[in-house]
Amino acid sequence: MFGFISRRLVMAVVVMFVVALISFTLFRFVGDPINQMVGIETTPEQREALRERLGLNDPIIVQFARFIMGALQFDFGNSYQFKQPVAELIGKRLPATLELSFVSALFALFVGVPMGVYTGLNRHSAISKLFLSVSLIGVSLPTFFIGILLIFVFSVHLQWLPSFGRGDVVALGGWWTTGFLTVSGLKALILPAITLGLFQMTLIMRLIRAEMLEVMRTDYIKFARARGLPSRSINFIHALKNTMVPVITITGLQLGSIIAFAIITETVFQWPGMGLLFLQAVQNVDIPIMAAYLMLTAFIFVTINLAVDILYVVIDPRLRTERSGL
Amino acid sequence: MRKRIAAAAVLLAAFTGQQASAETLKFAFQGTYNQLDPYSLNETFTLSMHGNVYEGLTARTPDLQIVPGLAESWEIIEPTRWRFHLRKGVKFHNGNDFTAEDVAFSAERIRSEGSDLTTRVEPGVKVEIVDDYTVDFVLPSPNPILHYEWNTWYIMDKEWTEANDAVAVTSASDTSPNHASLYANGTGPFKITTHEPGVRTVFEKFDGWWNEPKHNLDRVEFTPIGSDATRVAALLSGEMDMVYPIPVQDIKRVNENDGTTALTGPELRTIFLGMDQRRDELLYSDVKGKNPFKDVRVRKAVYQAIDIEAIKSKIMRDLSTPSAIMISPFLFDNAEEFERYPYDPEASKALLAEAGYPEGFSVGMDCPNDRYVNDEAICQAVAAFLARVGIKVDLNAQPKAQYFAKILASGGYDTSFYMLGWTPGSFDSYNVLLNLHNCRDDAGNGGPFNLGGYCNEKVDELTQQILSENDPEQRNALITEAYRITTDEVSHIPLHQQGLAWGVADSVSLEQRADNQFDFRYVVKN
Amino acid sequence: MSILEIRGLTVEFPGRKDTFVAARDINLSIEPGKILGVVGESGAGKSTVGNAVIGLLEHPGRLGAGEIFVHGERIDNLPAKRMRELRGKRIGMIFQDPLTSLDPLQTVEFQLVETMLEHLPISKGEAKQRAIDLLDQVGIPNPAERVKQYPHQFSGGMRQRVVIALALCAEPEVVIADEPTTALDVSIQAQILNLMKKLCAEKNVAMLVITHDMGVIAEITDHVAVMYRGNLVEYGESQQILGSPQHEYTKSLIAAVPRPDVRVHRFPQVDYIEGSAKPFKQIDIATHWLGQSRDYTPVDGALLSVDQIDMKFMTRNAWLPKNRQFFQALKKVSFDIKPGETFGLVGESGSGKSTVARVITGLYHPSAGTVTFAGQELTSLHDRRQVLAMRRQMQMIFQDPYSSLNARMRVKDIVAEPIKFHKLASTNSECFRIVDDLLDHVGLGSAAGKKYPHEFSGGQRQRISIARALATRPRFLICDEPTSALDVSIQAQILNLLKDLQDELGLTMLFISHDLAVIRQMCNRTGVMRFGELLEVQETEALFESPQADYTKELLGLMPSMDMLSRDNLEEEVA
Amino acid sequence: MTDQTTRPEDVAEKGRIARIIDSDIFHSFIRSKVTVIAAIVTAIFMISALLAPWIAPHNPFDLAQISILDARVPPIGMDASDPSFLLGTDDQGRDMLSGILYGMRISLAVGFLSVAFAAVLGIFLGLVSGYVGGRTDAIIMRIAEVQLTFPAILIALLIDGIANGVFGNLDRERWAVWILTFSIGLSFWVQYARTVRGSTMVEKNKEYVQAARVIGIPSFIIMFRHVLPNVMGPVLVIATINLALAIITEATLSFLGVGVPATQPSLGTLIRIGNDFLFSGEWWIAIFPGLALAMLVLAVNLLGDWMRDALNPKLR
Repeated sequence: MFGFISRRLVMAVVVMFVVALISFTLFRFVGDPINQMVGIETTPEQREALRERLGLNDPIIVQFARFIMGALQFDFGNSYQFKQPVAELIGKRLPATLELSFVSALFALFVGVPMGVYTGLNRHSAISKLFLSVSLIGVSLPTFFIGILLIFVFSVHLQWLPSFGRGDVVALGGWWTTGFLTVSGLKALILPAITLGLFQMTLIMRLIRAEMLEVMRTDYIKFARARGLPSRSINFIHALKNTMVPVITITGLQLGSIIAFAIITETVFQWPGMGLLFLQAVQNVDIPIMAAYLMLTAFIFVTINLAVDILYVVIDPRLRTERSGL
Repeated sequence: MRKRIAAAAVLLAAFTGQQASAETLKFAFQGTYNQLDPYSLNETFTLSMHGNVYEGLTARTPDLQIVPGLAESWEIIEPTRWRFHLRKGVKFHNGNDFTAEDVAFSAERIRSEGSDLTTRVEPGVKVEIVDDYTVDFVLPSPNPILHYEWNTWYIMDKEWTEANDAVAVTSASDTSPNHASLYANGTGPFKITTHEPGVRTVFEKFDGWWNEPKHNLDRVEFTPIGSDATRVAALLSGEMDMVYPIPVQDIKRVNENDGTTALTGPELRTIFLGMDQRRDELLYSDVKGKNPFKDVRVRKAVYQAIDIEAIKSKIMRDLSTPSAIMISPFLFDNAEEFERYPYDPEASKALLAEAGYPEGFSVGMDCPNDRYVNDEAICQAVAAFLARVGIKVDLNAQPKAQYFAKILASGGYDTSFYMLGWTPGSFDSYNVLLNLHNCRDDAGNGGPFNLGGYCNEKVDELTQQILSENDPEQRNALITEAYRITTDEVSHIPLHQQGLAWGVADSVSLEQRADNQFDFRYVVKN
Repeated sequence: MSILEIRGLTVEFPGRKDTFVAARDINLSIEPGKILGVVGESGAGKSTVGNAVIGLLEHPGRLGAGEIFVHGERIDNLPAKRMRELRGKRIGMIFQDPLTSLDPLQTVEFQLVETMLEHLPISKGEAKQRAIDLLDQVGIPNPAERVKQYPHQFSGGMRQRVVIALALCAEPEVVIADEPTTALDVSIQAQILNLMKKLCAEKNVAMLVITHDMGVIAEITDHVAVMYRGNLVEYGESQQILGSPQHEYTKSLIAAVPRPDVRVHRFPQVDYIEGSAKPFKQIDIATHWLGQSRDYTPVDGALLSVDQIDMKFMTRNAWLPKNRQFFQALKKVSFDIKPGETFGLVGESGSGKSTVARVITGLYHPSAGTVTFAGQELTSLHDRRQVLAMRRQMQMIFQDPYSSLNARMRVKDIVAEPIKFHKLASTNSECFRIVDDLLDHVGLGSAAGKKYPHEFSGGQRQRISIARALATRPRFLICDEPTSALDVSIQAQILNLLKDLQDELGLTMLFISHDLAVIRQMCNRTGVMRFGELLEVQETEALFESPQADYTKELLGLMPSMDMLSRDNLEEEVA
Repeated sequence: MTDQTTRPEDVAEKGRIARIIDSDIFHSFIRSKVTVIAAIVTAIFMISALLAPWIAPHNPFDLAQISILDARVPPIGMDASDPSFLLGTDDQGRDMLSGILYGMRISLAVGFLSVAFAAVLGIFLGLVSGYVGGRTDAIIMRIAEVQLTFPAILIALLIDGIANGVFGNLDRERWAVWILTFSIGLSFWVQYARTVRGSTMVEKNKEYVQAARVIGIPSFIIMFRHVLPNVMGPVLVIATINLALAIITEATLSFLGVGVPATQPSLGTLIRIGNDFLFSGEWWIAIFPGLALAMLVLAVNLLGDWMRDALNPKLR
């Protein structure tokens, strides 16, 4: 187990290094940061001087080496726009994104899994077909449009829920802020979380359904029936648990993409998270933020992958012994 | 556990409730308020926010008249020596007194490396402290508009800046954050208590302000909301007291909504089209070997093909002022003397035929899509109008980051036909003529924002005369002469001054400034 | 009195166009402590009967008519809930594949206790104790420890014991075993059959064993029912039916079973069997392409010799060579095959016999040792043209007729591929003429060429495989379990075909099988393999008469006795 | 157990079409009403998109035909509507109906092209990875893993930026579709590669592949002639679902400002433009393209759903 985790960790580092390298090579082409850092009246000489001071004229390899050296010490430089250390900026935005992602993942799981189980078990029922078709609406419209429509209905018309932001947040410790502890914070979570989770919910539901359909045809389910076990036990103890391995893989990947999709949702709802920060960074060619964000995304992804692998082992006893045995 | 959370929520509600009972203004803008160093970025919104915290020697009233600010009065002792008498009894937010030392210090700092506002105080200007409340500025040559932009030259506290090791202007190349970019210490009516860049900024009333407040606010909360729809929704749903800008199409909706009104008015920025007249062959065109825009007839044909009134009514929903010259009529007294060339597609076609392009030609057009009001829609409309006279426009609309990177000097003026907006920072035509009309070389020396490379030496000459002419009448005549030449030669195609549209809750009254700056000093909330 | 009684059972599967009757008017009964065998080939409807009894017919199957009684109580019309309570409690079921019958994510104890608690009025503690007792009864050593383990930690045979324990844990009166030993090796099969027989007597349950294997019937059943295409064709005491079958189908079925004790020249042509080879255009081998231009160099001595072959598979990769783990599939295997002979390799699963075939054909590269074919050492051959020339001379027929043909290609393209690839025909039309002839010759008819493999049955597909193998005009043919996936009657035809081809074309063959009876029918000499080692090589007859290795003796001893089977219709070969 | 194979000689030669109509798949298709409706909707949309230049009342891409004076005409049935603009016009005076028809063309083009690109790339890499195995497999799968760290939106944002940077003199009208195709395709290939790799690893151990190897056929040919056709089933399903996803992704990207240019709008661009007019009462500018997009994507997804079940041999 130790060897397994350490192997994954080494790979994680390699993946992150590659991500850093690729993203860094790409940044060269996304635009000139200088234009966003100075007013329009700044003369070309002044711009050139600033470029020189920022080291933007150095060979790309030198810039990359500088970046890696910094990154190793968790120093991603200063944001061009905000004149603040990037690590600090992202640190402040992280809780917002993680809370939003967490809630929308919960939404996706707690709605998606039961619906998936139901439609998998009752393949031909009318309700299943209804679930399947209705859930598709979530993937049939672009996220931003769904968000705007929700705002239009629930904020502007009904005035039930806020249209933007996190509401009141409470600081926990020195570095975390949470919207879970206030009424306005919880209300503010609802629309963005639904917008963000809708897509994943549909995916998870369909995945569970497909896996359930397959598992229900396996010999061990037939054998469980032949032993006269009640359907509750067959469906949930035997079938659902066996669908979990593929479901965890995809859900893991989806969690990663929730964080990426948060870019859109955060923009629509002005959610003060990393995605919003990143999009602003792209618009303003704020290279340090972009680099740090991509590294963080890669890190989160790699961590999720690792967690998924460990979860496999927890769920599937076959993986536990194959390592020690044989 | 549950009980405890409930208790916390009640406590919190009580806490926020208490705050709400004081007059709090919540407002949103489309962009972010990034950092607090008053000399780091020369950009309207940033300066506007700084202006509620810091003050300059001069100030501008809501109708943009120059009035005394931290200087009670000033006089031109000799053509090259200006004397400023400073206001007494002014205190910074940290309690320090405002003195001539601070002015001299600020003058040095704003000219230092890393400042984006170095033009506020030219390098040749000497600052002489006469006494604690008198400062002399000695100029290398006469300059009648020396103080025009000094309302945004914010005076900083020397002692505070030095104590916090923030003498150097905040620059992106710094490895550690500059104190002045995270905290503010001005003399203005508000102090910043919380600043989370990109998330929110909280301003609180400064009780020690030297002036009698006209506002009744205790607290101002600013949130950036980038998405137009969300911003409007936040106003309509009552979550915001004021948001700006409002997309022109939503003005009606904001007015129809109970409890909100759209405040509209003309803005100072002039939107115009420019054409590359410098290269011998256009970068993006099917015309090879020559540059059609070098021919004034072609430029005029483009001008007359555009129906500015249609753009005004259909795209701008009447919230624009078609302009015949490159500056707002508010900033130039003789503006009425100029008239636009009439919209006349037939004349346009005739001009093109005369110039040797009876079948028209194709040209690539660069356009921002997130910079000006309806910028992309205007460009599309222009493309459609030009299509009817035979000029095929390949439109390349991009976000401002890529757009400016391409068309400005740093991008090698990589454009053939572009849209740009210009507000002269000094509110004066000299700025317009110098930046947009003076000849330039390939590196941008001369008129740095004369992207098309229009060049007429007479205009350059007039520009220099305007700079040093102290007599207003004479000066206006010179400016008129310059504009007359550029208009005749169709150096640019001015389109309009775009309109301002702020959405305001009916419980709030405020003053809308034509330069789109939001001054908390005049906000009253009931 | 009988515990299980089936009267007039008819099972229907309504289809889109017509209703398929899987079982028609079946009448059976079993007494306690007795075993009833239901035997038949694929499609006979024997599993349908079992599923109908336990009430788990596959969608859209339904009972068309008939009644089922357990202990006199009618059960076929019970509501679903009552039926569920009955399953496991009164009727237990054992499935074919022990590897897939157990939930891989739950311990054996969990599955046993769960089932018992559902049906028996006992506490959890008692159930756990019973679980251990049960494992002990089905012959699992260390039951207290193993009960905590997961299914994957048991071997195939042990898992089938667990399945049996599960089927019996709630003390049912009737147990249905659907092909309980088909997926197991011979030695394990014998143990499981013995166990079933023993438990049946001890617990006094009535057992219904569904199988295609006459050996199993002969070994454990008291009564037997023979099914053919949904009909019960013969039913009575096993001794009686196997010894002197009355029905034509039963007769031909019994005649087609390969005997370990008798060597026949040809299997009797069986009526009643579909897809049998009808005479198509006969080819005169002497003048035909197949027999022509056999430009192979003649050899003296062995055509093929395998010398000291080792084969290792990496089971775990690692950066450091010392951390890598290997599985030794072959250990120093050596043998020779003489021109024209059929050499047999016999062994249980995992013995490495198929690996030998794959090493010879070059699919695997041996870790050590050499393979020499017609005087040419293959393992060191690198020139591509020479390799191809060798490949052309040896071909292989695979075990699984369903996966050995590319489902996306037409039959004629499948057979033509080797001809085209080796450029054995000068024109396209010649090539397809040859393909037509080949298909005729293996008994399919040239019309078959236009179809896709899924339109054929298993036996027919195996004929296509043979045609494809012949298409390179090989002199050496490897048959890797060519009939183990086929019904006995089809197996008999394919074995006949192989024998004919060998006679006509003078082929040399390597014949691999787990079935000693088949080996005895096909091979001149035979080697016995176990755990990657070749234990002994002998003339086949000698091997059966006087085995040398202990393992060979054990294998021979475990074979189900076929003594009681009728010997009518057999033309014994004079050795 | 119900092995009902007919004798080869008994099977009369049936026409291909007759066989398709007789097949189980076709039958399951006809039986599912939702699927039939989805197929009809998809077909109508695709055909009308294909025929847009002939059936659309106006050409929304020809700027000379657009008059801004026609801007924001409401759809038929509302006050101030104009019969020549059935579904009204947008802020530029473009006929919405024509805009939707032409926009659908672009959306479908981006969808199909990016799916094709992703499928070709993914299938090739998956095949090689699964068939060759070993180090090649490890490298390709690591690349796939890195690729997965960059979600579609990020990739597209970056690639669009790069395309602008590298080809500064980019004619967006001509290239936008290709850039989008490339960036969306690039983010989808992993799924194909993984699926194909999985199936290939199963297929390569099947005996028909070994038979081909025994004949002496080189790996490359085996991969493409034998293995490829046998792993295409799941690919088809993924491709259908991805077609829908690609169209949505394109729409999302246009929201972020990196979609196709507004002068040649796709459905997504139309929605993005219309988004600005939701509050101002000109709802038709967003709602009609939104409806068209939703119907198209829904129909394609439903088809994909059905295909997933119908092509899954385990579910029959």
